Amino acid sequence: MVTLGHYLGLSAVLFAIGVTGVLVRRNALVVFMSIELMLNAANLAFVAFARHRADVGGLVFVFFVLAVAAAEVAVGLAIIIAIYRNRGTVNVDEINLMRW
Amino acid sequence: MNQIGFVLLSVLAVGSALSVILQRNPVMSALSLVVTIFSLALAFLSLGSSFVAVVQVIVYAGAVMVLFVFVIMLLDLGRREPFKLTGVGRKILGIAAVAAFLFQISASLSAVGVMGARPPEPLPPGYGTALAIGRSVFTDYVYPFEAASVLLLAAMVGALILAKRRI
Amino acid sequence: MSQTVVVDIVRIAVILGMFLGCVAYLVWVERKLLGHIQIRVGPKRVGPYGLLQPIADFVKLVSKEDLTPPNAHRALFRLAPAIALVPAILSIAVIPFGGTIRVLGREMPIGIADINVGLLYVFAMSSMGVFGIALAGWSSNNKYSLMGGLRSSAQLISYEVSLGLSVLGVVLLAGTFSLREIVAAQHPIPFVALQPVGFLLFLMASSAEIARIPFDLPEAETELVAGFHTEYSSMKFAMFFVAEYANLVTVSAMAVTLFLGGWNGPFLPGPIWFALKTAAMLFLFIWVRGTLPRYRYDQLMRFGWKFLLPVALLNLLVTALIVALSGGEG
Amino acid sequence: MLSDFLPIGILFLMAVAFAGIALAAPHLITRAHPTREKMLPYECGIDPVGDARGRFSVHYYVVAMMFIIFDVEVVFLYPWAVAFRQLRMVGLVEAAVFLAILLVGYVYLWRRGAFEWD
Repeated sequence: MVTLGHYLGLSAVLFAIGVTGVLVRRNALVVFMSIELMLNAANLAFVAFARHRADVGGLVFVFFVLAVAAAEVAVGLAIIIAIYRNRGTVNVDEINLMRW
Repeated sequence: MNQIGFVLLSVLAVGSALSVILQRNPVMSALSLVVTIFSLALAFLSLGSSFVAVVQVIVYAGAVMVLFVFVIMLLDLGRREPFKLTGVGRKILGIAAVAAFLFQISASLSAVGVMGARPPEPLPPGYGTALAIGRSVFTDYVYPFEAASVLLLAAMVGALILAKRRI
Repeated sequence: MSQTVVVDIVRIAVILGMFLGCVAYLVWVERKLLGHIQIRVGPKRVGPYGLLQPIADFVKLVSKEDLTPPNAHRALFRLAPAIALVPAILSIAVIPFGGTIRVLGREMPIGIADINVGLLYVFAMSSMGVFGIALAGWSSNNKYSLMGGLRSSAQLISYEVSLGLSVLGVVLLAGTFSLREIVAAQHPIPFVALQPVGFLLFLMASSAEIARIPFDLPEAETELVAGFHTEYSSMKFAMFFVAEYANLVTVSAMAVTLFLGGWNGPFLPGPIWFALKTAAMLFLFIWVRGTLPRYRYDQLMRFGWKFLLPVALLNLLVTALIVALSGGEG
Repeated sequence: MLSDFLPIGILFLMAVAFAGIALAAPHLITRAHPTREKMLPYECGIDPVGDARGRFSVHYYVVAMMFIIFDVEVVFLYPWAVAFRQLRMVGLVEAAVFLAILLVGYVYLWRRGAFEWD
């Protein structure tokens, strides 16, 4: 029998992989994909809890996460493109934008 | 879903997720993430919400990942990248942070006592259908829904301004 | 349990075989019809009326040299045609070809699967096609391929929004995403009578989605030497070709299911009606190809964003207003 | 729920098998004889000029960005359309407000020339 804990465990592992990707990779695009992975893991937890409580509200939250993900990726990748046009790199270690 | 199915699903999801952060080539990372998204859609199906599963594929795999592939093609990043990680210190820090995170999650979940909980078997009729979700969004969640359109508007304008100018 | 699975496998294999056969002969029909439209005769050498032409084409393609350009990304170059073909085949899974049939004492719906989000499933599959095209163009290491791949994917995503909006009117009227229930909701009146604008929008947006004239920029033989599949030869090229025609059949079948009443019709059995209507839609697409010229790329993008999208939104809002004002259910 | 999708799983396996056979078949039947000319990137017969990979107009990004935003908008309208006959006028007003806010962005994109191709 698959319990709620199974799904939450899977979600936590996926989230942890996403965190690892953000922390260890240098390529800004891969960092962004890791963030998407974390959002997806959160979605899994939402859906699992919705099923557990038999409450549609959790599924509605997935929709808002989708809207946030779309907005984030549209702006985030626009920033990456703008940086690349200026610096010629997407390596996060070489981008220290805060001081310009 | 039975346990064998869940194990297969988890192997697919975790394996493709690891592939996302371990591939040298960003295109392969993106394709791995598409596989992860599909395996999560299967998980949603097994949790009784086919509508959310299909929407997940349409938005994440069909739109978000297309944008990633576009950017990789536009900037020509797909080829020459050696596998680069950040420095040793941050790697250790990262792994430690992830371990602490996993520990905290499992500790707090078992403290609440939901880990072994079985989902209620007879689900309310119509659970997870587009109809139920639509009724919920447009009655209980109207304000977040309208706020989402403001968010999308901001993203649209912001992305256009950023893309069109040089920083 | 295992008996059901065996029945399923046989049923699915039969439908898949018939579908691929249709796709193969669609190419012959198109060449024949285009020939007659242009006052030629089309294929006629291989077999009576050139009926064996698809087999000859297949033999030719499979015996061609299968070249991979030296600087191509080898894995992706091989994967791309599969990514184009597999979703194209998967799209047919939810299309209902008829009512129900009795097999081995069980009442079975005619079709592969019956899911309650069938319409969205087709959209999800068709949105996967972009990856095949983009990756094919990118991995080939050829200027024309890359340019063609980018242009095609930009075209596909530009029209996908309008395509989604154009069918929402139908969903509004039927109140469901299940294709079987949408067909049932059209029982006496097909939705084309209630959603004529939606039908036209659907035809235009889907022509662009499957890259048919007047939106066949991805092909654009004269400008881009076949675009994203310039470097593809042998069966890899054939897979793109099969995917393209499979998508054409799927789009026609979807038009029949959503707007033309599906398998509904008097006297004849359901699947026959379905086949006849789909054939009529295919004929329409071929006829359009024989008649219209090709758009320029800037015209194509402007048309999609400045005309199709607002009109689709307007159509949806007007439909919603009428449904909201009309008293009864629907 | 999941069992409804079982036939799709079977079809998926068949489609993958079909694609695999199609990819393998030419290698079993014929042998490629590559020559320098054959392996050159095709550029209408002359030797290729420059590198095939380059950077492209940012306008392609703008198109993909608009697609993703409007796609999410349409996705929000899916449950709305299904539930509409229970929501009626209230639902229409809610969707109209939602679309009106996005219309601002649409007009802005139009004015900034995001739909034009140069």
